[in-house]
Amino acid sequence: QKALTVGYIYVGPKDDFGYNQAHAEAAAEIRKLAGIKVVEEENVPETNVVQKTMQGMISQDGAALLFPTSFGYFDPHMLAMAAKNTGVRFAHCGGMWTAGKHPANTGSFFGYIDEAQYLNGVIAGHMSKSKKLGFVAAKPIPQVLRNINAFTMGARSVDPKITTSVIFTGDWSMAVKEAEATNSLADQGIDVFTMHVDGPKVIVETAAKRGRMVCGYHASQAKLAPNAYLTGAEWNWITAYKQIIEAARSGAAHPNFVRGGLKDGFVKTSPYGSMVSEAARKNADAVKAKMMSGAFDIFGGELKDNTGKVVIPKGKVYKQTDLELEGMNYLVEGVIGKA
Amino acid sequence: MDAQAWIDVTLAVLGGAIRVGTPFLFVSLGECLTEKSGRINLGLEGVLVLSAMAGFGGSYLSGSAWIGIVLAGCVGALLALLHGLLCSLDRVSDIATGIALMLFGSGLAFYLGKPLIQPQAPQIPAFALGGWSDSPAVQSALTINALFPLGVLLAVLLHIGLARTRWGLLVRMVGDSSDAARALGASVSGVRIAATTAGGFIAGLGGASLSLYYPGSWNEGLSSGQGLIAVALVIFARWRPLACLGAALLFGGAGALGPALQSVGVSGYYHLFNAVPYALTLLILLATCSPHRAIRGAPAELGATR
Amino acid sequence: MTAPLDPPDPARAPTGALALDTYRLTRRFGAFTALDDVTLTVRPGTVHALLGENGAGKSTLVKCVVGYQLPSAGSVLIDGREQAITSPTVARALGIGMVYQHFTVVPGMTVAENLLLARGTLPAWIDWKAVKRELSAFLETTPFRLDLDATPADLSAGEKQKLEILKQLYLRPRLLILDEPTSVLTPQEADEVLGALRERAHAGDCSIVMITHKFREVIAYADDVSVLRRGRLIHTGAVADTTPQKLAEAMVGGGASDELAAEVAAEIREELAHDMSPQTSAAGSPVPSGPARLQIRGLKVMGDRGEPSVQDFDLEAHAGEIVGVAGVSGNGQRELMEALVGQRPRAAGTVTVSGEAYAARRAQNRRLKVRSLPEEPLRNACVGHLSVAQNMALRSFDAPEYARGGWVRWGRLRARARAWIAEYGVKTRGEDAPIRTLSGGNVQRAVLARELGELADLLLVANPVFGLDFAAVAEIHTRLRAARDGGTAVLLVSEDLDELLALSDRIVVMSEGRIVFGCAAADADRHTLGAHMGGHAAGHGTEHPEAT
Amino acid sequence: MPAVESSGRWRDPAEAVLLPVLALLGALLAFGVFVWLSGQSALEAWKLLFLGAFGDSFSWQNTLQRAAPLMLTALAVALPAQAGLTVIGGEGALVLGALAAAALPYAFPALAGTGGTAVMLLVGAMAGAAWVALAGWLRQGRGVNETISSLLLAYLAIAVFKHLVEGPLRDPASLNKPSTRPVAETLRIGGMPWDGVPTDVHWGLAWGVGLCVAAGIWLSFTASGFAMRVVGGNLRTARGVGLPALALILLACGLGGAAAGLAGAIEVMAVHTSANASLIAGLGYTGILVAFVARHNPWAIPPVAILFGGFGAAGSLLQRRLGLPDASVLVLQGFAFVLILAAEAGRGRLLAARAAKAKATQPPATGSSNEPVAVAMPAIPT
Ligand SMILES: Nc1ncnc2c1ncn2[C@@H]1O[C@H](COP(=O)(O)OP(=O)(O)OP(=O)(O)O)[C@@H](O)[C@H]1O
Ligand SMILES: Nc1ncnc2c1ncn2[C@@H]1O[C@H](COP(=O)(O)OP(=O)(O)OP(=O)(O)O)[C@@H](O)[C@H]1O
Ligand SMILES: [Mg+2]
Ligand SMILES: [Mg+2]
Repeated sequence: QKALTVGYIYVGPKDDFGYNQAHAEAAAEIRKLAGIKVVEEENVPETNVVQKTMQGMISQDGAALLFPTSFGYFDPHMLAMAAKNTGVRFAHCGGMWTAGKHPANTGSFFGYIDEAQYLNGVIAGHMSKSKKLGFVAAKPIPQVLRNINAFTMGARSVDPKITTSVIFTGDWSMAVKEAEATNSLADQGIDVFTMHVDGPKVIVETAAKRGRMVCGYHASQAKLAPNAYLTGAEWNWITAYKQIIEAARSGAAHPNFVRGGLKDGFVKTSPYGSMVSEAARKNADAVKAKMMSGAFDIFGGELKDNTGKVVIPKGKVYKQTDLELEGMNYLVEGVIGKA
Repeated sequence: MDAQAWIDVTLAVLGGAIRVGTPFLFVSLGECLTEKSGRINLGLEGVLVLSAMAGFGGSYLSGSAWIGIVLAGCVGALLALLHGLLCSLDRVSDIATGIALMLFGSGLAFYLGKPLIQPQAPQIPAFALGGWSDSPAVQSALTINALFPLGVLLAVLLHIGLARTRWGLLVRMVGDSSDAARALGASVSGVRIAATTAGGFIAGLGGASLSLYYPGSWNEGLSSGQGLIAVALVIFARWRPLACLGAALLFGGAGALGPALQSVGVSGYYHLFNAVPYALTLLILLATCSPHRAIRGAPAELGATR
Repeated sequence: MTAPLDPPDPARAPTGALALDTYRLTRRFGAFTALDDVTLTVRPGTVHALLGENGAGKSTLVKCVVGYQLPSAGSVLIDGREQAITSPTVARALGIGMVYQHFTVVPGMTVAENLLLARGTLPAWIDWKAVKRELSAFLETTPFRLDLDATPADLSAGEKQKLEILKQLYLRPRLLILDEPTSVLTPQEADEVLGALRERAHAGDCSIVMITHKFREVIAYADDVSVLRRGRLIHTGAVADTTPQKLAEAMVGGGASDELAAEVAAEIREELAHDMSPQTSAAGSPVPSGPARLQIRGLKVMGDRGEPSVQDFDLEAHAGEIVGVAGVSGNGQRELMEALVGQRPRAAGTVTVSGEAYAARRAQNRRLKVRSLPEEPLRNACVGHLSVAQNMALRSFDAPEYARGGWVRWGRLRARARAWIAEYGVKTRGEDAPIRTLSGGNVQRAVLARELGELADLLLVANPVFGLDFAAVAEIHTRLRAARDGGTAVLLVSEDLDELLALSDRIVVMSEGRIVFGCAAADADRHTLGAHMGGHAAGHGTEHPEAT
Repeated sequence: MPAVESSGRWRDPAEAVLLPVLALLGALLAFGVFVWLSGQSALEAWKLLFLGAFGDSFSWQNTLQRAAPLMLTALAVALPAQAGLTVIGGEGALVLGALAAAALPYAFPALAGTGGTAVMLLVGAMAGAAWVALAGWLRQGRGVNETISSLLLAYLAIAVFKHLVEGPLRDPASLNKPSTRPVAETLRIGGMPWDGVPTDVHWGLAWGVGLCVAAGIWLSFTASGFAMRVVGGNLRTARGVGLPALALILLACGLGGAAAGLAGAIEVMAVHTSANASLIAGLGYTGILVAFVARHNPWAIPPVAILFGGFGAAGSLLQRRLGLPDASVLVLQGFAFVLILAAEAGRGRLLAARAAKAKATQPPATGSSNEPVAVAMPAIPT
């Protein structure tokens, strides 16, 4: 059997302790599989350069399946390449593949990491003394807002007085701004941090330096701050990769819309840090068990946003798979900041 | 915004002035020394990045942040030496060389720094001078990294050194009139190369402050143009080392404004708030410059800057 | 390198005038020999004048002596002993000081710093209090007064020159070389400086070598004189044994054409005549009264540091006259010229050309036929890296006959450039050579061709012969006179009083940005003009020239 | 020391080509050593460099596509440089050009067809022109160093761009990649055909090459272009001969900015289909490198841009085949740039042997009669 060549494209460095690393680690696992050849390219900008990278992987390396992993690759770059290379499969991370609108040889996969962020929130809610949490985020886009909301709701399930202050840095990777955001929040008495930027390393280290606690994101940053790291929301991309690669190998239809949460093994949580209290662990484990059984929904009515407007009416409950959630454009009650 | 929020923002800006301003301080002092000798070094951006990488690597491999700092300085000096040597060739423009070195320095740093993105390195210690207060904002504003006092000392030393040491007078003479320097038997390119190299060493310390204190790790987005902005800071400091200190603090403080405002709940417009330092710099330059005369204090040999 | 070097200790250092000998000194620049086998003796305790045309090699000779340039062959003997003077530092250690032809003060440093730097051997740490005390004490011993805390930017050209000399005197040199030290001084200042220096020499403190173009100074102050021509030593001997005419002939040489020799002799006679017997000779033709071509009213211009450098300036120039503007360099002449030709904004006042408000715009220049010959043409009237042809085209590349529909007809322009190169005798490798590869005189000729190639109504000229040799000077002067005779109004700004006296119909004196004196050239007298140039005469504006 | 005078007319252009080529070879050599030191085969790296950049039609398309915007952003540096200004803020003009083009349909929803495309390109160009001209005006009118101000203005432009694109102008449908509303299909710019088949290389390349050639012709053969070079060569002279210096400088800056603004508009209309932060990919900054290596000569910009495009294309292959980090291209570019600059010092020496001979046969500058002249009076021995 001819080896299947799979191409991975990253928007930043492969070892950023964050988004790209989470993908690259899983890609390294894939590389070990028999019959699979992996080609990779990092720091590929979201311009027509990525189109050339995709085409190069196809024409020069013979790739039959591509994983463009950055949001910005989807439209128009991946779609353009998919139209030109109908025999090649494209699996995009994070995009919104829509049947009828997008070609069949393309698809998107993503994980419901807000579940893990909710659990981060539960732990944070227990551990915070000041009842003020901090969230350093890149941009107010639905995936980020969903994480901020889930984190806040997890914390407020422990104590409704808790607030989360958000700072948007405006860039996916900007070390000095991330550090400055962390410090500003720490100055406000915030004592537990989490984040949604490409490389959380700087935020974790800065928070730890300030003597604050932190919940990780993307990958485990536990070893960066063993005494401050409570837990973390991690990707487990290998699950999605394997599904998509298996289909390609067996010639089955390209899985166009792949999603999954904790129970599907798409995301996972970092092991609890030693300082996490017994009560916190118990509470979080209980919620996690419900999530694993499919009996827990994060977003249900009545839910108000932080301007007091009802965003989910009473009685309405959204399943994780509901597409409305992928277009979230509000911050829930308890979040200080503007979407 | 209530009164408390104003106080918080002010404190954050003051604290940020030192935190964010430290690399600017070193780079602008390095640039100031270089320009005093009549040469401009846009390559300090490359110096900053390369020395941040080297400092981090040095600290990581040796286990001592101080060794990292020294290494950062030396690597900065080496790259600046290359600038000095290239510029003393005939027909080689210092602006073009600076841009080339920006590229070369970052390229080398990114390439050699790949294995350093992951590890953690021993950090530069900080002095907590805010123990008397129980406000975290005051405490953090008064947590001063060990490099900052060194930078202040350097500014003072440069100030004194330029005014009352043999080397200082020599550097200023070469920067003001190469003819005069030649007539007195001084080696113009020798002095310039030395000043450029020393400037690179100082800027290298700024690199160390980035990777070994704030934000305190090595990655490819670590410097976002600090080395280039330093050139602007030197102009509005009018080539005075002590004013460079002020300029760096001002710029650092302005950089802390955006996040500080968001942390007290002033959201929105963050892209614009983040650009305040640049707007401020431009405004100050506008106020400093005049179309009809050279800026007082500008080294006369510095054709490129007015 | 790091050991603190002590300042020269007057008590211990050997003192007394040095003897200087050069032995077969030669210096080549590429294939060109600037200094050819020169063997010269300077007796200790004397003032030795060095004469020669521009480019004769005078500066090269003394630069070789102080180690600023290294000789290609030959040697330098100090007090009879051969010395390898490889850099100005070595020369300084031997007690040799030099005032260069061009200013070498550092503009951004104070007078005190400049003086200290000149000492060469600075202590690693400078105790300014002690240094200033020492400097003040030193100033007491000299005839000059300067503010130690002033920067050269605040000094006039004359004061800068004094600073240059002070820098050297501070070292207590035993041999002092001065390269054209009086070119920016008024005659009175020159007398003061040279008198003081001669006194030192005759007291046995030092020997003095002085390069000058002024016979008057040679006759009045030098003991010995040497003449260089094309790098060779043509004459050397006591001043008492020679005459200015003989010196001039030595400078120009018997090989020169008769016409040129006559021209030169006339120039020298004129200079000496003005010196020796005031108010005897008149220059130029009687003042004509053609239509006013240039009218300047209440002009005010700001200098580089934002200070007014020209103010309340009124002047008129009529068709067919040359109006000379005299003044010590640095009194606003440069700013005046720049403001007139459009290189500097005017702060107030009006400038009218042939009755039309003049803004120095291109179309206006062409219509009103205004042309200019600025000083330092390579810096002010050329683009160095462009070719001779392109530079010659600067006035007309967009004129109808040379540009069609916005396209430049380079063929025509090059043909005209070739013609001009031949007519004006520009020495160049071709019309395509970058103009900066030409010698200074040839750059001047190229610009002259461009500006005088078509007859002008108004010609603005500044220091047109600065740094040129006799032949070039004579030629340019002839062309200026011809233009005047053809009806052109010429405004001639010059620091060279002799040139003004020789060319102008009317002379005004500029001091501190104003006109302080004016008279017909026929009535001009060197000493009166000099007094006004130095600002020593009666109050500003009392003898205003516009009475004519 | 005296500069060596050139004699043959062929020498200058020959040297101008030969020196950078030698420098480039030196850079490749240095890069080979660098690769070899990090444990890879230098031969393999060289081979891949060539293959990736110019190996086949795909590589050529890759290279040309990358080169296209660089030609325009390089003009944004080169044109002001011809007028004597060192402007490094092309990135700002580019993002504003993109913003203006993408925002235009908000104001005029009826835009369509070729006419609409032309209007959008024009508006993009004008936005870029205004921004760089502002830097030029700050220099001439206010005395602010244009290198610094253009850099600061670029940061400000980027901030405004992000603010508008991710705020007021954001298309609510652009969920996780905040963007403006997509440009209508009829307004977009497509690929250029080759042998009747459309390629990946969009019409931006034609714009790039076309404008570089136009700029070259303008500077060399027209009165206004020549006037601008005079202004850039010597401002004092230009003023002295009555040229409208301020207007010409603003024109040069405006045209340069227009090129970068056009690049931004083309990026929106040919590549991104809307304006968003992905546009800010450093094209303006790479344009600076291209312009400096081309020594601000518009004729030299296309080949240099293609070279830089080739570096990028090859870097992609180096990563995939040899596993070299992406930064290896930066290192190679760094070597190339530094050596090309250093080679400039060799100008006039490379072919010096001939020059020396030529010079020796030239008459001395000071005159032709060099025979000894009679001494006019007896020299007095001392
Ligand atoms: N660095 C140099 N390179 C080439 N030629 C030079 C250089 N310096 C001087 N020359 C040439 O050597 C000759 C002698 O120059 P020098 O400066 O000694 O003349 P000078 O007698 O001092 O003239 P002036 O009266 O103008 O000062 C001139 O032809 C000059 O052009
Ligand atoms: N930048 C340059 N490049 C090449 N050659 C040059 C350059 N500058 C000067 N030269 C050459 O050096 C020689 C000396 O030039 P310089 O201007 O000193 O001449 P000069 O003797 O003073 O002549 P003139 O009396 O005409 O001013 C000339 O032959 C000139 O062509
Ligand atoms: Mg001389
Ligand atoms: Mg000359």
